[in-house]
Amino acid sequence: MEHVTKQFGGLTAVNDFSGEIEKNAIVGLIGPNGAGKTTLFNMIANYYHPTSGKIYFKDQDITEARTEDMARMGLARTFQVTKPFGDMTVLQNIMVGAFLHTTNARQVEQKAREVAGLVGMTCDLDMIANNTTTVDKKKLEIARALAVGPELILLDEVMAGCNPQEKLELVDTCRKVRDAGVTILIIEHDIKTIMSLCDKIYILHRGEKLVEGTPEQVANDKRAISAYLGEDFDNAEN
Amino acid sequence: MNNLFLSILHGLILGGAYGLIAVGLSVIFGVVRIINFAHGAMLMASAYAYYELFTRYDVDPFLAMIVIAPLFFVIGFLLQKVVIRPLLIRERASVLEPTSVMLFTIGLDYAIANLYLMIYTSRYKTLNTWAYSNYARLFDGKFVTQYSRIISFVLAFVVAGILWFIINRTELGKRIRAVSQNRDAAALCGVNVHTTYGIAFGLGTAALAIAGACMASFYLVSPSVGNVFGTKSFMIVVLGGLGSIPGAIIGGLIFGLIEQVGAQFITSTMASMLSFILFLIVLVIKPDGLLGKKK
Amino acid sequence: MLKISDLRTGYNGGEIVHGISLEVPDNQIVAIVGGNGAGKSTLIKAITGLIPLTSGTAEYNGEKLNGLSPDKIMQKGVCLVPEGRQLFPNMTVEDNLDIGSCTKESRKRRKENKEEMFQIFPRLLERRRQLTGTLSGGEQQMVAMARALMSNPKLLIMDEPSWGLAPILVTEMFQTIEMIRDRGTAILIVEQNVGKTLSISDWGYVIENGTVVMQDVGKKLLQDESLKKAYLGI
Amino acid sequence: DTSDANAQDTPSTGGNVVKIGSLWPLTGGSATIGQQHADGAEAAIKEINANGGIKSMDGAQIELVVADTQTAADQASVACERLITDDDVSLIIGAYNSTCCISASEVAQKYSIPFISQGGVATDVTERGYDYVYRINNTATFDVQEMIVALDEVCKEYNLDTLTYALIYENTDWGSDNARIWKELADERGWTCVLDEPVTNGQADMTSQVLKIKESGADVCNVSFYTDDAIVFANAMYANQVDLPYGIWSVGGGWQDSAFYESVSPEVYEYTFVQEDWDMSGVQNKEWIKEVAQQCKDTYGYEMSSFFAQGWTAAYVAYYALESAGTTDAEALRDAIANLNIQNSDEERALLSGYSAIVFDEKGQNTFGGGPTGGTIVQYQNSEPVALYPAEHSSGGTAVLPIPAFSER
Amino acid sequence: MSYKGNSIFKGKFFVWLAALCFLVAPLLANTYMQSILILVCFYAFAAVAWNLICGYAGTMSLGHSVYMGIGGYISTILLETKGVSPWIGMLIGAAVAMLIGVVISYPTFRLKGPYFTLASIAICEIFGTFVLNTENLGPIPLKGGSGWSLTQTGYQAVMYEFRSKLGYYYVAFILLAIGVFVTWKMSRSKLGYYLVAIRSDDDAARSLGINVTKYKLIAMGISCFMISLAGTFYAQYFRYIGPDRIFGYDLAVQIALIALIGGQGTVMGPVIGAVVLVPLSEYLSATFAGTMSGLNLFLYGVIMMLVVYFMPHGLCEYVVKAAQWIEEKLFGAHGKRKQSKAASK
Ligand SMILES: Nc1ncnc2c1ncn2[C@@H]1O[C@H](COP(=O)(O)OP(=O)(O)OP(=O)(O)O)[C@@H](O)[C@H]1O
Ligand SMILES: Nc1ncnc2c1ncn2[C@@H]1O[C@H](COP(=O)(O)OP(=O)(O)OP(=O)(O)O)[C@@H](O)[C@H]1O
Ligand SMILES: [Mg+2]
Ligand SMILES: [Mg+2]
Repeated sequence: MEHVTKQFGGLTAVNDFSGEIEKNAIVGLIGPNGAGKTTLFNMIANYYHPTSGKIYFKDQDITEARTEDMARMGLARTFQVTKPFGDMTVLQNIMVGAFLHTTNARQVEQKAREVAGLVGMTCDLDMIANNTTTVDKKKLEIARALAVGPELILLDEVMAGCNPQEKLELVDTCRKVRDAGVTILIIEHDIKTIMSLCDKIYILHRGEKLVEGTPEQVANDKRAISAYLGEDFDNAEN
Repeated sequence: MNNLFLSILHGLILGGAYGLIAVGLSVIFGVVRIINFAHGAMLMASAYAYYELFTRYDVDPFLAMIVIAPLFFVIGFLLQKVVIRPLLIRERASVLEPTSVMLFTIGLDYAIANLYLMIYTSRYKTLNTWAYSNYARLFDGKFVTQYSRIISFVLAFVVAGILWFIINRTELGKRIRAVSQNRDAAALCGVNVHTTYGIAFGLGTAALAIAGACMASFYLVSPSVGNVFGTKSFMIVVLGGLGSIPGAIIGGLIFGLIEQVGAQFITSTMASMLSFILFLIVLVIKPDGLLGKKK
Repeated sequence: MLKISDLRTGYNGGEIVHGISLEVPDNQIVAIVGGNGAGKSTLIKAITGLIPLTSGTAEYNGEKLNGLSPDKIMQKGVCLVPEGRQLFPNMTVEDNLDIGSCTKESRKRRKENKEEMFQIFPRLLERRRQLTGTLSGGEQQMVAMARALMSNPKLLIMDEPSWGLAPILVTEMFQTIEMIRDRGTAILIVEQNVGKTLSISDWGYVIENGTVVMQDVGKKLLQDESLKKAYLGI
Repeated sequence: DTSDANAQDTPSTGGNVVKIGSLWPLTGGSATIGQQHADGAEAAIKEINANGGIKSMDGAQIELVVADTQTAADQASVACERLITDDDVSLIIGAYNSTCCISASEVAQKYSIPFISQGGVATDVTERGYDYVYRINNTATFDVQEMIVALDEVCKEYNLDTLTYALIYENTDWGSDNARIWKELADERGWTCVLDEPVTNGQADMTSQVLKIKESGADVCNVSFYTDDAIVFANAMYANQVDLPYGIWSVGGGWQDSAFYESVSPEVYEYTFVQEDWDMSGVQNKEWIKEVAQQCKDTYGYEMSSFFAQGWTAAYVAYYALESAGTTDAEALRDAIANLNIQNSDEERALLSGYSAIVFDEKGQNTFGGGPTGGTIVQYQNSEPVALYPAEHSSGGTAVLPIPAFSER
Repeated sequence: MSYKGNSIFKGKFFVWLAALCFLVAPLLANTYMQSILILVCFYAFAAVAWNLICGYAGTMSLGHSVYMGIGGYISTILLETKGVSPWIGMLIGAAVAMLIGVVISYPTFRLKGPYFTLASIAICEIFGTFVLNTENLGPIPLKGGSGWSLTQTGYQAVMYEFRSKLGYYYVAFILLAIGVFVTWKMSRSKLGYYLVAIRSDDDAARSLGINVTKYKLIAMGISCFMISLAGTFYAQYFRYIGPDRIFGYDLAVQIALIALIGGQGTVMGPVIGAVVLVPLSEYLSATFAGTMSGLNLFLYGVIMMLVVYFMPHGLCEYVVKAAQWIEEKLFGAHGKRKQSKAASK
């Protein structure tokens, strides 16, 4: 990403952001509410186009590509507010993702089951997606995104609304996904998760990149603490 | 004073009436998210109410309005509260246009239109009121139009203004807007959702009844009169932006203008086609209508 | 103040909450914690009338709440800050607060209440004319709380108020919650941030699969080994 | 079974019941007109039954089975099929709209059941080479021709070399056919068209169109509108005081509907020429027609119209055919229709519609025995219709021409 | 309306039973009944075509009859002016209708919910008004408001004209069978899954690499193709085609109603809708139209309201329940197991 800027009317949501996501890493994106994380995400996924700046994926300029082409190129995403296909079953939801590279329903179903296993869906796969629990909906989001066979997956606050135990589960899932060869960019508010999971962290503040570095570097950064982590960050750690 | 100028005036006058007929539809959609396909039929029903009062008791529709509009408020209110409410509760709250409610209103449209056909037969009736058979002659008598049309034009703005005021400037309006944006949250704030829906539905229907008084005094009354204005009202509210009150009036004015001014240059059938084509173009360029808000 | 006995409820015939009893005394913070899908939100929805209960009772100051619609329950003084904030996105902050006080009595005190809210949440004063849909997550949460407080509720129920908030805001929010309690409002809170919640609450319930499995003073629950394992990931 | 039940209700007969299908648009766009046709047919059949039914069939009573086309061609076809196969009718009258006449008669032909068409003016009705399809009324050509011929006389009388005319008409088959034929005939005479204006049905305001007529400066204006548009149009013409020295000439339609006259004030239609598809003068001249008109008013609540008269005539033609065939056998019935020769006399009740005769040619089209096709051109004078043309139907009045300008009325 | 509805009748017994009924019924019926059966097949086929895009992708069109009109007009004009057999004309018409449908839908698919619905009505009106007012479109005669009355070809099957009702019936039935088969195939294929995904949430669908416009256009193309075949059938069967009906809002609503009341977005819904609604409206108009004009349509409206009221998701749901119940009775636990296994697919 180079000098990416996005403006909504007069408001600059993301300002001159540059950064890089290495292959097979887990990169965290954190920052206060309204910092522009989701907006940045949406630009990478080409849901919005940047007002200025360029985005490259696998050395290709994708700044002006369409959302639907991104999945084909190997980039998948989840939504901050989960968006399951409500009328379908869990399995059918995942199958929709898996149909991207083949039309053979049998293969698709097999793939979907595999992915469901990978993320550890606990519920009955024949349940109507709308009726599942929050965690399962989050997992379903991940599974569906994985089913398209991405190289990079963007996770937007997948752990919000989960208790620490469940977060651990999801962290586990993320690791498994990474081990399966998928790069991850993750937005999260839970510091502990981020710290333990990520190889690299960006902190975004009022649309601008504040800090960039490994978890340790970030944790010790004064600016990061004052803008985001809060004075009693240390207490929370304990 | 050439014909073009005259037809602009006539277009505006007619457009005002169109807007008035459409405004009730827009209010109902804006709040309850329902396109009331029985809109035309209800307009027709109100016109027959004026017809009865006029032929039996010689009450002018513009006077009878004082009774009929509140009556239709009650009818709209009850329709929503008693009949549509269970359907709405059953649908997922997020559905943009609840299909079952849409189907229901189509059924209602059939039922009302044909009920009136049974009662009144299909004969055309007109109400020879003072405002129907007397003409205002302005600009040296070049611009001639029924008084009823002028009254309708003025009423369009009055009604739209009142509705706009109620919705945007009053306590009730705040509740109506709250309910239209988030039904459950409004309930949690102590707003009685279905009463509010009912009120919105009632307001829309009452506005329609006022439009009915206008229509009955410048057009004619028959069971099929709803079709003449029904489809057009749908187009008008969409053109102006579904749910927008000023949008409905502007949409109406545009339709009236195209019909009348267009007819000066091309045949009127081509002009009416033109209005549909314009409608499509506007939608393609601005999918939420002229004054519509993006959701 | 609020007394729930053997409450059962669910969606479309499927029972999710299997007989929960709990109590919220005056002037206390009572917390409900539990895993995802345990039925916490469902319980809250049943109490506030958003979904019907199949059996059991919810009593508020001795009055039964069963079968009342959400607006009636709210008018009695039970107010909910719902999961996911649920604001009116196309209305201004101020309008949102006004709606919060649209019952007869609270309308009379609207002005004072609003001023008080702006004292508690000075950020909102700056943004009073902004549409809430364009506020940041933290600001939205403030509006949601302020809106609920506008009616001077005697019991405030909160469903996951820290959802999606940056850590710095989470800390602020818990401080605010304690402050509200100190102003004389009982609070029933459902939270995933188990540690912080239990540490400020007077009593806590742990819910699993629609039943209460544990209850105790908040701080004591925090010491419980099994709970630590299950919810704190320690 | 209904036929048995009905037979028992009417013990005065030999017990036979003959069913006739009566197919009209009772709902949808043409419902007003369709209902009047249905009423006319019903009144006629009531009278026939009261007079002893079909005498050649031991006084068999006629049962009218009414069906609705919903003003839609496909529904008409289905309804016709039902009349034939389910209700077992021996013969069908109806369907008013050309499109419905065409599609319904298609079915009748297939089943070899005689279809007596009334209303549809499209040439296709009788031009398809179908031997079970007959049409009583004239085609659009005749209606317009009658007016043009009358205008010829006017031209002669007032020494006009040429005329300028404006055409305004509803844009479905009926209106556009009329306009087309008018143009053809007017071209032959070297008249000039100054305005050709099709209009979609259901206009809430026609001021713009009327202003165009005013601007065109036409001598005459030919109009084809159904009732709703006719009311709006006439009012707009009056309001804008459009002066046409040789008048508005309406091809019936809305101007034949009594609802029109109840709806607009007399000044509005004063001096208008209307081509009525029946003998308007009859109502003034003949006692029995006056009685029928009174009956119509008493039973159905409106002034008798050409639509009522044509429904009536269709029912009578069906009755005559049955009477002369003496059987319900389709082929015999068809031959009976083909050979019908109903000639005008002062007492001929079948000719309420004022046709000079009913005689079908080999295509099934009524030839009117070469005489007038029943049409009368009237001018409203002092808000009363005065029958003027053709001479056979004239009530002896004279046309008020050129028409005084509004400013001088 | 649940997506699971697609997996109905997996215990194929009922489908074959229904197909058998459809095959045999006309042989036992009198010609009037046959004509009703033809209408059932005709409307069912049109509703199936409508359902393919509008039911599955949730784009509620109330102007779909326009493509029927295009198909019917093209085959008729080819037959009347060039003597082209309607069998060929039907395919040409369908291809053109498909093309027009795709071109028109490309911009209008940007519209959501009620906006799309109302735009579809406008399109229908535009075409209707155009044909109504156009005698000749360049060298092509359209015949304006008078429409086309088809000349007889002497009952030649190669010219799509049959002496007996049965001929028309089996044509309609085969069309319907093809329509149902296509829908069934589609519902279990990539396209079907994608359409339902788009209906639920098109943003989420996009993020999974679904080209929303493309798949909707494909479905639209198939749907237009099919419904225009119904147009040719209409022209041939009624032997008259005119603009006011076939390009009219009423017919479009009628088709949509059949699919909606039967069960939107299900394979058999439109068929069930037609089986119930067509005979119902015919019965009402046979019984009441002559008694009092309007009574039949009044009752139709009332019945419709009641159906919506008590069966909000369409008749399909109840038919499936009934079928499952019967199946259970007939085949016992075995049937049930089969059912649940099928449902899991
Ligand atoms: N469509 C939009 N129109 C106008 N403003 C927008 C839009 N989307 C986002 N914004 C604004 O852009 C800013 C950044 O929003 P964004 O959603 O990216 O924040 P975030 O970092 O994801 O915050 P959170 O942690 O609360 O999700 C906010 O101020 C928001 O109000
Ligand atoms: N509208 C609904 N219809 C049907 N089932 C639902 C609905 N909402 C929730 N459920 C089910 O009810 C169960 C309990 O959900 P609930 O939201 O009460 O859990 P929770 O304890 O609040 O969990 P979370 O921490 O995820 O909010 C879940 O299994 C969920 O699938
Ligand atoms: Mg975000
Ligand atoms: Mg919850």
